[in-house]
Amino acid sequence: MSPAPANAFGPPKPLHAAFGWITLLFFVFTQAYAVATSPADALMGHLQKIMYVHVPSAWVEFAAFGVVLLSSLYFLWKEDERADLLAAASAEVGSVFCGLTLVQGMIWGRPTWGVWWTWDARLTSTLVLFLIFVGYLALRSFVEDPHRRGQWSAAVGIIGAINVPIVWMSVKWWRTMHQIQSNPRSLSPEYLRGLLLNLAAFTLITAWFIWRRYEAARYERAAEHVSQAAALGGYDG
Amino acid sequence: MALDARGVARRFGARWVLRGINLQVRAGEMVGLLGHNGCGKSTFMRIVATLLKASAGDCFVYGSNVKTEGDDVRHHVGFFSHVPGLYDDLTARENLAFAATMLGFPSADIDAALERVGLTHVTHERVRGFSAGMQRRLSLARLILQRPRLLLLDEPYNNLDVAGIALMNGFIRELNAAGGAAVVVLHDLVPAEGVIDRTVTIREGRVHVPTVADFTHDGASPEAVTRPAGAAGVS
Amino acid sequence: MALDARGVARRFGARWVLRGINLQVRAGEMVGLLGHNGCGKSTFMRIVATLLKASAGDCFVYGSNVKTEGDDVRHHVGFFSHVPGLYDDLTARENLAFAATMLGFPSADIDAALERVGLTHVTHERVRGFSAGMQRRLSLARLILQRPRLLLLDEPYNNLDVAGIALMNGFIRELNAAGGAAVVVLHDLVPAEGVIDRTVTIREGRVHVPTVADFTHDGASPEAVTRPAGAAGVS
Amino acid sequence: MAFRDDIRRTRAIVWKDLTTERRSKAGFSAVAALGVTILVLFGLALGPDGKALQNAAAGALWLAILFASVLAFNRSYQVELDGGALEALLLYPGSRWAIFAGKLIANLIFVMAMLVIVVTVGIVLFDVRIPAQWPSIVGIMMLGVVGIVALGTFYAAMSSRSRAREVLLPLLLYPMLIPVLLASMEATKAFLFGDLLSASGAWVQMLSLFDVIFLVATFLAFEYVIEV
Amino acid sequence: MAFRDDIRRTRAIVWKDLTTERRSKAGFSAVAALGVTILVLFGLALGPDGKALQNAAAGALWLAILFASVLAFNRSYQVELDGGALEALLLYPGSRWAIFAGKLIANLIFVMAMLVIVVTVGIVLFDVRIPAQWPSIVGIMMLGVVGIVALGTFYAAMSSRSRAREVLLPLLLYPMLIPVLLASMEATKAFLFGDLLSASGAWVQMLSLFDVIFLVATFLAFEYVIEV
Ligand code: HEM
Ligand SMILES: Nc1ncnc2c1ncn2[C@@H]1O[C@H](COP(=O)(O)OP(=O)(O)OP(=O)(O)O)[C@@H](O)[C@H]1O
Ligand SMILES: Nc1ncnc2c1ncn2[C@@H]1O[C@H](COP(=O)(O)OP(=O)(O)OP(=O)(O)O)[C@@H](O)[C@H]1O
Ligand SMILES: [Mg+2]
Ligand SMILES: [Mg+2]
Repeated sequence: MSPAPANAFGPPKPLHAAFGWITLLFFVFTQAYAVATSPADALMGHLQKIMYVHVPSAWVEFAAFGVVLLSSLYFLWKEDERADLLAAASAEVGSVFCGLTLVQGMIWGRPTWGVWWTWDARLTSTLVLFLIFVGYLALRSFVEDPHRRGQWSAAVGIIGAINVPIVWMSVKWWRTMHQIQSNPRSLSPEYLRGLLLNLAAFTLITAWFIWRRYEAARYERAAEHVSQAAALGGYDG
Repeated sequence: MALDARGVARRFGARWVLRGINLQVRAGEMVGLLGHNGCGKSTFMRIVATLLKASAGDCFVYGSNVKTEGDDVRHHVGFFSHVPGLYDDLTARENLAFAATMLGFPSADIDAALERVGLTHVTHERVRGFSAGMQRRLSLARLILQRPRLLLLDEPYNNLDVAGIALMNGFIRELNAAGGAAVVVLHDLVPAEGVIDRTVTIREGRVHVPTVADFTHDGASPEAVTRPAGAAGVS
Repeated sequence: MALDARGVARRFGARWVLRGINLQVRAGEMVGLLGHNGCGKSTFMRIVATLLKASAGDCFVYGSNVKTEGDDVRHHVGFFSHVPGLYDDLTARENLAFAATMLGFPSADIDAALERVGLTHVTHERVRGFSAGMQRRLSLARLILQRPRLLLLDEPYNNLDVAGIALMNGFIRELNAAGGAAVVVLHDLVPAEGVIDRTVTIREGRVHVPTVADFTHDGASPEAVTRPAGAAGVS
Repeated sequence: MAFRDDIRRTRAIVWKDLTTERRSKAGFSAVAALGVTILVLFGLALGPDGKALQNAAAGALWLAILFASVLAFNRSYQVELDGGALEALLLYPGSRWAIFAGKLIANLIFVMAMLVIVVTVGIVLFDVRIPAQWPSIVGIMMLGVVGIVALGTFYAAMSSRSRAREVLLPLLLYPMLIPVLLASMEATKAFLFGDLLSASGAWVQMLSLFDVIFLVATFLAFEYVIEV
Repeated sequence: MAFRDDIRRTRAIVWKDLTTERRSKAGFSAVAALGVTILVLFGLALGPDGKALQNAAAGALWLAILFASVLAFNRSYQVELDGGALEALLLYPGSRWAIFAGKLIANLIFVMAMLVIVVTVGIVLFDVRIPAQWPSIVGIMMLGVVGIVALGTFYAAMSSRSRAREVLLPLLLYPMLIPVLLASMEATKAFLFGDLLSASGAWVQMLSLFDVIFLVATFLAFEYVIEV
C-alpha cells in the first residue's frame, strides 16, 4: 500500500478546473458547429443531428468499458488498489453513457422506425451490456470489504467486457435494422467533420468525468491512509 | 518460530481495530490471548488462519507468510472458531470423513476420533440436531484428525461441559508434547490452568505490557477491567 | 410459583431427550441447571420459552400454561439463548428501539441500557461487524429493557469478558431483588457464584437426585463426569 | 390498549423491514433491475416478431413481476433467519397477526415500487399501446399484486424455516397463484386490446374474490404457521 | 502426489454436495417440479394458441432450465454458509481449483438430471415434434448447460457471500448468459424446425466458443474470488 502523497487533499487544483471548463466549452462549440454545418439528411431531415450525440456516446461507452477491462486485469495482477478505483470510476461513467446511448437511440428510433424499441441485435446487445454493468455496480455496493470488492468486481468486469465486441459486431453478425458501421469513405465529409469533432469532445468529457470520480475515491482512500499513519504511528516495533 | 506477527494491523472501514500486534510464539509454547470484548482477538486469529487479510504488517507461520503463502500456512494451522463449520445434513461420521479427505489424510481413523470426543452413540446421526456442545466436540474431533502444528483456539471452552474441557485440555497437552504451539483466546484462566505457558493481553489494538497501574485500579470502567494477565500464567 | 414443570418430556424422532422433567421454581429463586453436553438443557429452556412444544407433560409460568397460553407466558419470560437474535443491518440503537416497541415499552430508555452494557461507543454502528461478546452484550441490553419476571439464561457467560460477567450477574441480582426468578444453564459454577440459590442436574432426561455414588466414582466415562452439583450451591 | 400496541408493533416491523432493505444499499434497485432483465429474457425467448410480442406482453409482465417478487419475499424472511432473529421475534408478546401485517405491508410497498419500474420498461420494450382505460389497468395491477403479496408473504413464512427454502417457496406459490395470474393477465389483455370489456369484468371479479380469500385465509392461518 | 490429493478433494466435494442434496429430501424433485411449474406458467402466459406455443417452445424450455438451475447454484453455497462451513472449507490445504471443480461437477450432474425431466415434460406440454436429428439437440443441450453451470457456479461463489445474495446471483448471471441462451435457443429451434441447418452450425460454434471462454475464465478467476 503506497503512502498518500502529501498534497492529496484540498480542492481541485486550478488546472483541473480549467480543464473541465475548456472541455465544456469545446463540447458546446462542436455541437453548434456540427449542427450548423451539416445539411439536412435526405431521408431523416434534421433528425439526423441526433447522430452527433448518439454515436460519440456509444464510442466513449466502449472506451470506458475497455478501461474497466484493462484496469481490472492490472488489479488482479499487481493488487494495486488504484486500478480498482479506476475500474469503478470507468464503470460508472461507462454505464451512464451506455444509458444515454439507449435513450438517445430510442428518441431517434421513434420517428425513424416508428417504435421506441425493437428486438434488433444492436439494440438488445446494448441493453444487455447496460444491465451487465448495472450488475457490476450493484455488486460493488453489496460488498463492503475493499479487498474483496476489488477482486470480485475485477472478475465480473473482465467477464462482462466480453460483451463489448459483441455489441460492436452485432450489426455485422446479424441482420439488423440498425445502421452498420460506416467508414470515413462512406460518410460524406460534411457529416464526418462534425462527428469526429464531437467524438473528440465526448472523449475529453469522459476522461474528465472518470478522472473526477477517480480523484474523489482517491481522496477518500488518502484520508484512510492518513488515519492509518495516525493509528499505526505510535507503535514501536 | 511457530508464529511471528510483526506489526499486524487491520481496519474495518475507518476504524483501526488492530494497530500493530507483535507476537512471537516459539514451537512448543502455549500462549493465552486475553482482552476485553471487541478488542480484536478473533480478528487477529482469523488473520493468522488466512481467513482475513491484514491491512498492514506481516505475519509468518513456521516461516510461511500468511498473505502470500496461504497454502503452506493452511498445512500447519488448525483453527477452532466461534462457529462449528459442520454440514448439518451429513452425519457425524460423514463430516469427519469429508474433513479427513480434504485435509489430505483419507485413511485417518475416524471412529477412534469420534470415540475420543464421546460421540460414538451418534456416529450415524445428522449434525442438524446436535446440541451446541456436541457440535463443538465434533469440531474438536476434526482437529484431532488434523494434528496441526499451530493450534488457534478461539474461546475453546464455550459450550463444553466439564468432561469436554478435560478432553480439550488433554488434546492441547498432547500436541504440545509433540512440539506444537498454540494460541488460545480466553476470558477466564481457570479452565486453562496447566496448559498455558504465558498470557498476552490485547488492549487498544496493541499487545499490552502490564504496568503497576493495572494491578491497583478498582475496575470502575467496564472496558478497563481485565483479570490481571500474569496472575495465573505458569511461565 | 414462577415455573412449574410437571413431567415435561420431548422426543426428536424416536429418541426421548427429556423423559419427564419435574422442576418447581418459586418467585425470587435462582436455579442453576446442570448436565453434560446433549442432555437436553437447551431443549427444556426452549419449551419453557414457548419456542418448542413438549411431547408430553405440562408446564406453567406464573400459572399460565406454556402450551395454550403462550401470549401470557411471553409477557413474563425473558430468554437469553445461544444465538443473539439481532438484525445485522440495523444499528445497536435501532435494534433496541425495535425490541422496545415489540415488547410494548416504546418509551423505554434505550441509551441508558446501552450505556449500562458498555456499548455507548457503537450506538450508531451496525450490528453486522460486532464481535461475539458485543452481540451478547446487546442481547443483554434487550433483557434489561424487558425486565422479565422469569429469566431463562442458556449459558449466559459465553463470550463475555470479566466485566461482562459482572454486568450479567448485576442484572440477575437486580431482577432477583425485584422478586423475579431465574433458570440458568451452566457448565461451570464459578462465574455464577453468589447469584445461584441451588442447582439441579438433568441426567438421562430426568432431574437427577445425587447419591453417594456421584461423589465417589473417579469419572472415567466422559458422560458421567459432572462437577458435584451441590458443591458450590448456596442453598 | 393491547390493540394499539399491536398496531405499533406492525408499524415497527414495516419500518424495520424497509430500513433493512434500504440499508442493503442497492437492494431495491437490484430487484428492479432483475425484473427488467427477466423482461429482456422473455423478449429474446419470444423472438423478434412484433405481433407475437405484443400478444405476450401482459403475460411476460406479470411473470417478471412474479419472479422478481418471490426474491423479495424470500429476502424478507432471510433477514429474520440470520443470527436467529426469528426466535427473538417470536418471543415478543402480542398478537401474531401484527407480525404478518407488518411483513405484508412492507412487501406490498416494495413490490409496488418495483412494479412501477418494470411496467414502465415493459411498455417500451414490448411496444404496448396505452389504452384510454389505463386507470382500470392500474386498478387491476393493484388487485393482482395484493394477491401475490398476501400469499407470497404467507408461504415465505413457512418455507423460510424449512431446508430447501429457496426452492420450496416458488414451488408452493406458483401453482397456487395461477388463478390470480390468469385473471390478472386476462383482465390486463382485455383492457389492452380494447375489446371484451364484459369479459374483463368477470376476470376482475374473480381477482377480487381471490384477493379476499387469500387475505382472510392467510391472516387466520398465520398463527399456526409461525408457531413452533 | 499433490495433484492426486486435489483430485481426491474434488471427488469428496462432489460426493458431499450430492449427498447433502439427496438428504434434504425434496431437494432435487423440488427443483425439477419447479422447472415444470415454470413451464406451465409460460404456457399460460402465451395463451392457448398452439402455433405460438410451438414457436416459443425452445425459448420456454431454456428459460425454465435457467430459472430452476439458479436455485440449485444458490443452494450449493447456502449449504456452506449455514454454520460457517465455508470457513472450514477454506481452511483445508490444497488448491482452490479443486473446490471449484467439485462444485461445478456436482451442479452439472444436478442440472443435467433436472433437464431430463423438464425437457420431457416440455415436449409433451408444448406438443413438440421430435425431429430425426434429436441426438444433435441433445448435444446442444449439453453445451448450453455447461455454459450455464460454469458461470452460475462461479458467480454463486461471490453472490452467496454478499448481502442480497438471492438477488445478486440472477442479476449478474442472466445478462451474461444471454449469448449462451440465445445460441442454445436458436440452435434448438433450427433443429426442431428442420430447416436452416447451416445457420445452426454458426450457433453451435458460438455456443462452444462461449463454453470454452467461460470455463477457462472461471477456473482462472476462482482463486481470486474465493480468497478473502
Ligand atoms: C435504443 C436504440 C439504439 C441503440 C441502443 C443504439 C446503439 C448504437 C451503438 C452502440 C452505436 C455505436 C457502435 C458503432 O459505431 O458501430 C451506434 C451507432 C450508430 N447508430 Fe445507433 N442505436 C440505437 C438507435 C439508433 C437509431 C434509431 C438510429 C438511426 C436511425 C441509429 C443510428 C446510428 C448511426 C448512424 C450510428 C453510427 C454508425 C457508424 O457510422 O459507425 N441508432 N448505435
Ligand atoms: N431439532 C432437533 N432434532 C433432533 N435432535 C435434537 C434437536 N434438538 C436437540 N436434539 C437432541 O436433543 C439432545 C439435547 O439437545 P440440547 O440442545 O437440549 O442439549 P444441551 O443440554 O443444551 O447440550 P449443550 O450443553 O451441548 O448445549 C441432543 O442429543 C440433540 O441431539
Ligand atoms: N466484519 C467486520 N466489520 C466491521 N467491524 C468488525 C468486523 N469484524 C470485527 N469488527 C470489529 O472489530 C472489533 C474486534 O472484533 P473481534 O471479533 O476481533 O473482537 P474479539 O476480541 O474477538 O471480541 P469477543 O471477545 O467479543 O469475541 C470489534 O469492535 C468489531 O466491531
Ligand atoms: Mg471473538
Ligand atoms: Mg445447549
